[in-house]
Amino acid sequence: MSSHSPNQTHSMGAPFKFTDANLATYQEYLTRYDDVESALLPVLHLVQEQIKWLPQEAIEYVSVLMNIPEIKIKEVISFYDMFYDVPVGRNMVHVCTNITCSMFGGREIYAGLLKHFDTDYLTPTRDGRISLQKMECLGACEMAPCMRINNDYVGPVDLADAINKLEELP
Amino acid sequence: MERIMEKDTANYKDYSLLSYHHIPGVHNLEVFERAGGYEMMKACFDKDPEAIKEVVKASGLRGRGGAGFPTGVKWGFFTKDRNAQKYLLCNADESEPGTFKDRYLVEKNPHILIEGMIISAWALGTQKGYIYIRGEFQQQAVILERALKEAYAKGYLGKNILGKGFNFDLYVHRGAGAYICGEETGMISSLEGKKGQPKLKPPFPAIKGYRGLPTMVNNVESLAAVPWIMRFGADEYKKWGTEKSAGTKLFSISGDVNKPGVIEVPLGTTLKEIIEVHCGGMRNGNKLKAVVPGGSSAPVFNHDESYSVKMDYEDVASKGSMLGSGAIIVLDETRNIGDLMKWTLEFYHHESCGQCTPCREGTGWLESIFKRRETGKASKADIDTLDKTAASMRGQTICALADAAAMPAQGMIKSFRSELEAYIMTPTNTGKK
Amino acid sequence: MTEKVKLTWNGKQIEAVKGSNLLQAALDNGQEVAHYCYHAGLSIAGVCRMCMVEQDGVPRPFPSCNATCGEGMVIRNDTPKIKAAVENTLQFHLLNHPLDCPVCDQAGECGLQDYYMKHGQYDSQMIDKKVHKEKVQDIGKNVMLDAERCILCSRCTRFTEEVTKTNELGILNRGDHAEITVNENLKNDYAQNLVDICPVGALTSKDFRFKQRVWFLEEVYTTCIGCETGCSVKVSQNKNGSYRVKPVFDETVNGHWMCDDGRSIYKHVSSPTRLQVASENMNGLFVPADESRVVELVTGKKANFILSTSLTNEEYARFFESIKGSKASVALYTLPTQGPEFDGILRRGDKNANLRGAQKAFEAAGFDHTSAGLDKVLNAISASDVAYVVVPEILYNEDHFNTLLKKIEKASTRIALTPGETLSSMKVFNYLLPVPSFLEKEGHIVNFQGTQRQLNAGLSYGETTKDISYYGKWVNV
Amino acid sequence: MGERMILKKDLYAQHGFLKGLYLGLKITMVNLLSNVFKHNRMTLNYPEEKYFYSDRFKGKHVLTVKEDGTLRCTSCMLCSTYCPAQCIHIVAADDSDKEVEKAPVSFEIEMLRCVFCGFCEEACPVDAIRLTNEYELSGHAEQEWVADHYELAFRKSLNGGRGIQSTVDDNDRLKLRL
Repeated sequence: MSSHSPNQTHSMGAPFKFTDANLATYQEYLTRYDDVESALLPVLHLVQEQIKWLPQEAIEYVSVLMNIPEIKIKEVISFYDMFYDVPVGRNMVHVCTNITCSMFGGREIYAGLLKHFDTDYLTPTRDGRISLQKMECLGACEMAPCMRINNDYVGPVDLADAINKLEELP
Repeated sequence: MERIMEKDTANYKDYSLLSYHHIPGVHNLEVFERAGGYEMMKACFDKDPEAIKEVVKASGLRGRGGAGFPTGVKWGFFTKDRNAQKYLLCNADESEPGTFKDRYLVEKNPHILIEGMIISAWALGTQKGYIYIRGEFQQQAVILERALKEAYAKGYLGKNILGKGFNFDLYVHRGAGAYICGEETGMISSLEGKKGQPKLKPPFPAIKGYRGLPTMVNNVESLAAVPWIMRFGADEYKKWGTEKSAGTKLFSISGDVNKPGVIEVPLGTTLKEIIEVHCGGMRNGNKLKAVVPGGSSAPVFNHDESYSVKMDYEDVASKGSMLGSGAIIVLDETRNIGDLMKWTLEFYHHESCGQCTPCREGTGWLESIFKRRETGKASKADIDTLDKTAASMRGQTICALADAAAMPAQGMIKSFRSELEAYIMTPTNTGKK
Repeated sequence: MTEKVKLTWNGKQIEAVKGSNLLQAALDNGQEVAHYCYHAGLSIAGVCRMCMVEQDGVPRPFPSCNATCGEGMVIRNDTPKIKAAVENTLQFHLLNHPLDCPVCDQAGECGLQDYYMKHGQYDSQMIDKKVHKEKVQDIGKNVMLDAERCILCSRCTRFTEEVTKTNELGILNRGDHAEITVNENLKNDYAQNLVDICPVGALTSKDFRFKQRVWFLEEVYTTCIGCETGCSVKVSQNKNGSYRVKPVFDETVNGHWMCDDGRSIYKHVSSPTRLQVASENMNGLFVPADESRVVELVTGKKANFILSTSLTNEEYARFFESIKGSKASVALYTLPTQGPEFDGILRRGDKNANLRGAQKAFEAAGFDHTSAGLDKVLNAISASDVAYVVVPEILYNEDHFNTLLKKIEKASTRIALTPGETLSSMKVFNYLLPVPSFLEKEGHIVNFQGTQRQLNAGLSYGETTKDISYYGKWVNV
Repeated sequence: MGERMILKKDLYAQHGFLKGLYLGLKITMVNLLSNVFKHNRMTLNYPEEKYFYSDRFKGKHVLTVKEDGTLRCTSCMLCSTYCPAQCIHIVAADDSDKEVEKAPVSFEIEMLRCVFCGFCEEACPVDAIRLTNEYELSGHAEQEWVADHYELAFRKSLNGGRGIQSTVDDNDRLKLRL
């Protein structure tokens, strides 16, 4: 869920199109479900795999591709935390701030990271490398405080660890 | 490796769900099968589906997702028309704060779930199934996809399974980060490619679910318990646990204990035993202050309650809380209940789907009331307002999220009122973020 | 066919169709049930949580909008439990409401105001910062959106999804940041219905915006004359003029809705350019004239009447009665078809409100109502004749009408009987005579289904309008 | 009809009409003499001398202004709704400022109809209309008795034409908007 005015749409300034491989994946997705709409979440994940976020162009593309009204896609994007309709960095970092992680300093780590990288919720760092997102429970409380760097869970971490790990990211 | 070749079944008797977990590489179908996996699936195809349902019903297995509704009874509501189009959904969207048992189960042994789902599908006569896994569990989804591929290659999934004329397709569906998708109708909405907003009940999913067709939604743990029950029978399963809470349960323990993690113990095990024996006691030898016994939506237990409670559905409920998903968060004396309250309320504010008014506005307001200290407007009466507001949210909404937000708030107020009063009267300088 | 069941509502016996909506059954039986999200013309959302009821034998209260009537149900919504629940839920509805009733057009007919008076908790505990959303958004098609006032009942999104199937509106974000959002702009032809179904002031009409407070208005229930559908409508008016048209539920014709075109049919009635008295053309300028001069002018001349299709059955009858025995010739001007024949919801391409009634009246009086008949009359007009044209009330295609006017130019005396405002093309006429508009007369019209539709008279804005038969009588003077 | 009516029958019976006349004249004479010889007279040399009524007096209306000098009135029409004399006529329109949203383009009070009851003041939710202690109302023609919003808000007597500023409730309302 991105925290901007819902009327703003973000453009990436170029038309969007699935790569051939992804188009094939899309066709494969369609075989899994009994209707096209059900494939929306996987398709949006696929778009994000390709270009990290969901610009207006991608929404229009998916809308035409799947014959789903644009507003329905926007509703879905705004509803889920892991769909981004704002530009994000190359690496997505989720910091858990739920109960157990907060007990062990998850919030301090998040605040510390924001300060260290001089950025804000979801805003990519100036080099476009990292976007930080504060998340509710990541489901890894045994490794509290934990983080999710791209698709990998790391934890327990402290701020210094976390900064080191993020600095290593491409 | 030797032991595995011998079909080491010793662990079956100690665990139902984690019985394969000591075997290295059990996430590979080959290893799993050598250890006795998929045997029950093959055996079940010769059984009458209704008989399977009966066994599950007799076992007293209760839904492990949180509500604890008997799985067998739920299956009984499902249409018996085997030709009708219907779905089996596995709820792997475990997003209740403190819970990570399903992740652990799926990560270590995806095949036990798949086997359980195939048996359940046979019993229920569903042709298609989806494992709805939360979006954050990308790696676990990959593990599942791989396991599914193996099962397809073996002919355990797909058309005409093992020549029995039974078709069952199983797919992984990734969520995208919304707590409410853990609610069964929310999950169905999400699977339909919509916002994951819960649907009005009635009609229940068993009658009208995914795409308006009968849909059975079960938790990972419930489905994964099915093969064991089929192997050893309902009576054997009932030997575990208490009369009304049969079997074993996975508990995810986190917080101030020495060994946080997932354990499988029979229901009815005391919380004291879980903490002291299975989790190696309190961290740094600190005194226990409070325990969240069933995920963040369960009211907290104070020190005394924690040491006297037995972890089964009835005993926890009789002490004013709920077993929920079995997520135990342990807090020691150094922790402030105010912080716990703040985090809990923030969580529910963030996760309310925004559909029903009491929940949409209420969750936000609970947080605002509790955070009045940040704007210097707090007063002791706020705790009463909070209590009253929380009470007025309960039972008013489509799903249980409003209750889930209100119950812990009320629970904490009941057990730790003076501490919360002190907390909200302490001004902070964190007014601006 | 429909099986009736008896159920008890707050101790009173009510009867309803088996399996019908419980909330609707209660409302139909005159029971009060607070509700926002339920609308009989839309699907059930069950999100406002206001219509909670208790049933004997059911442990938890449930929303009545999601229940169906069954035999012997014992329902209550006046128990302390339900009353408290409604009060609390209303409190949540109002929690982040901006309370800008002074500037809100909905004030006076607002669901929040109404229920606050009934179920309000009058001591506010809300001292926290409210959630703010975007105000004053023009979302097209004369609809204004104020997201802050919205209670997210989702009626509007369901309307665009289910009725118009255009999907312009959606609810973005979740929790208390959820907000009605328009994708681009509204593009359907039924957008103004959104204003009607919005139970609060979130969607208001740009046309009606700030014109009047609703409590200054009275409603006249009548029938739309915009096309042959003949939707049941009500027009809000006061002595200063008419202000808006809203649909009235009519199961047989329009259901709950009406089209946007019909929303502007009132405009000529109280327009400043409305013809008030008989007027004479003085070099292109119409100035009030003495009626007796007109009578003098037409006396003894052959009269040719060209009637419109927007008169009532009664007017046709009175008119033909008035010219009985004269040699006047009468023809019917039919409006051309506009747009598709039927747009699938309500609107029809045939814009003749009472074509069927006119045809019947013509046949009864022995006149030809076909276009051939019109041509015949037009061709027969000689320079010494008088040509009377009853100007159609709602004129979509002025060019088509102008071609008609071209043809009557050869008559020396050309008189328009007009209820509407004076069009630029009316310079053709020597005299304009005022007749009542559809809002100022009682009568019936026959719609496309052949059913009689009632027209009712509201306030009159024309000073000296006379029935068409009054002018018809002049032929026998 | 025409029946004789004697109020103080006993007085009349004892003294006849002269006693009453005397008592009446006594009051007149006392006042006359005290006005001639003392200086606490009730009458003023109007218009050279004027009364100053308290602020509670219900006299000519004023429309208050905001800090930026624009009218506070949001044209909610509550005053014109409650006005028993129906003498308030407001025409509203969109305001370019979205925070204001609605503002009057014309606000007129028919002074000849006004009964100075003060209901408008009480109905106003934003303290936009008040009754002042101005009581001098005069005019030559009917038009002069219709006060428009320039007259009501910016007449000379109100801070030299700058109007009366009101910030009542502003802080309370803005606090919630922070």
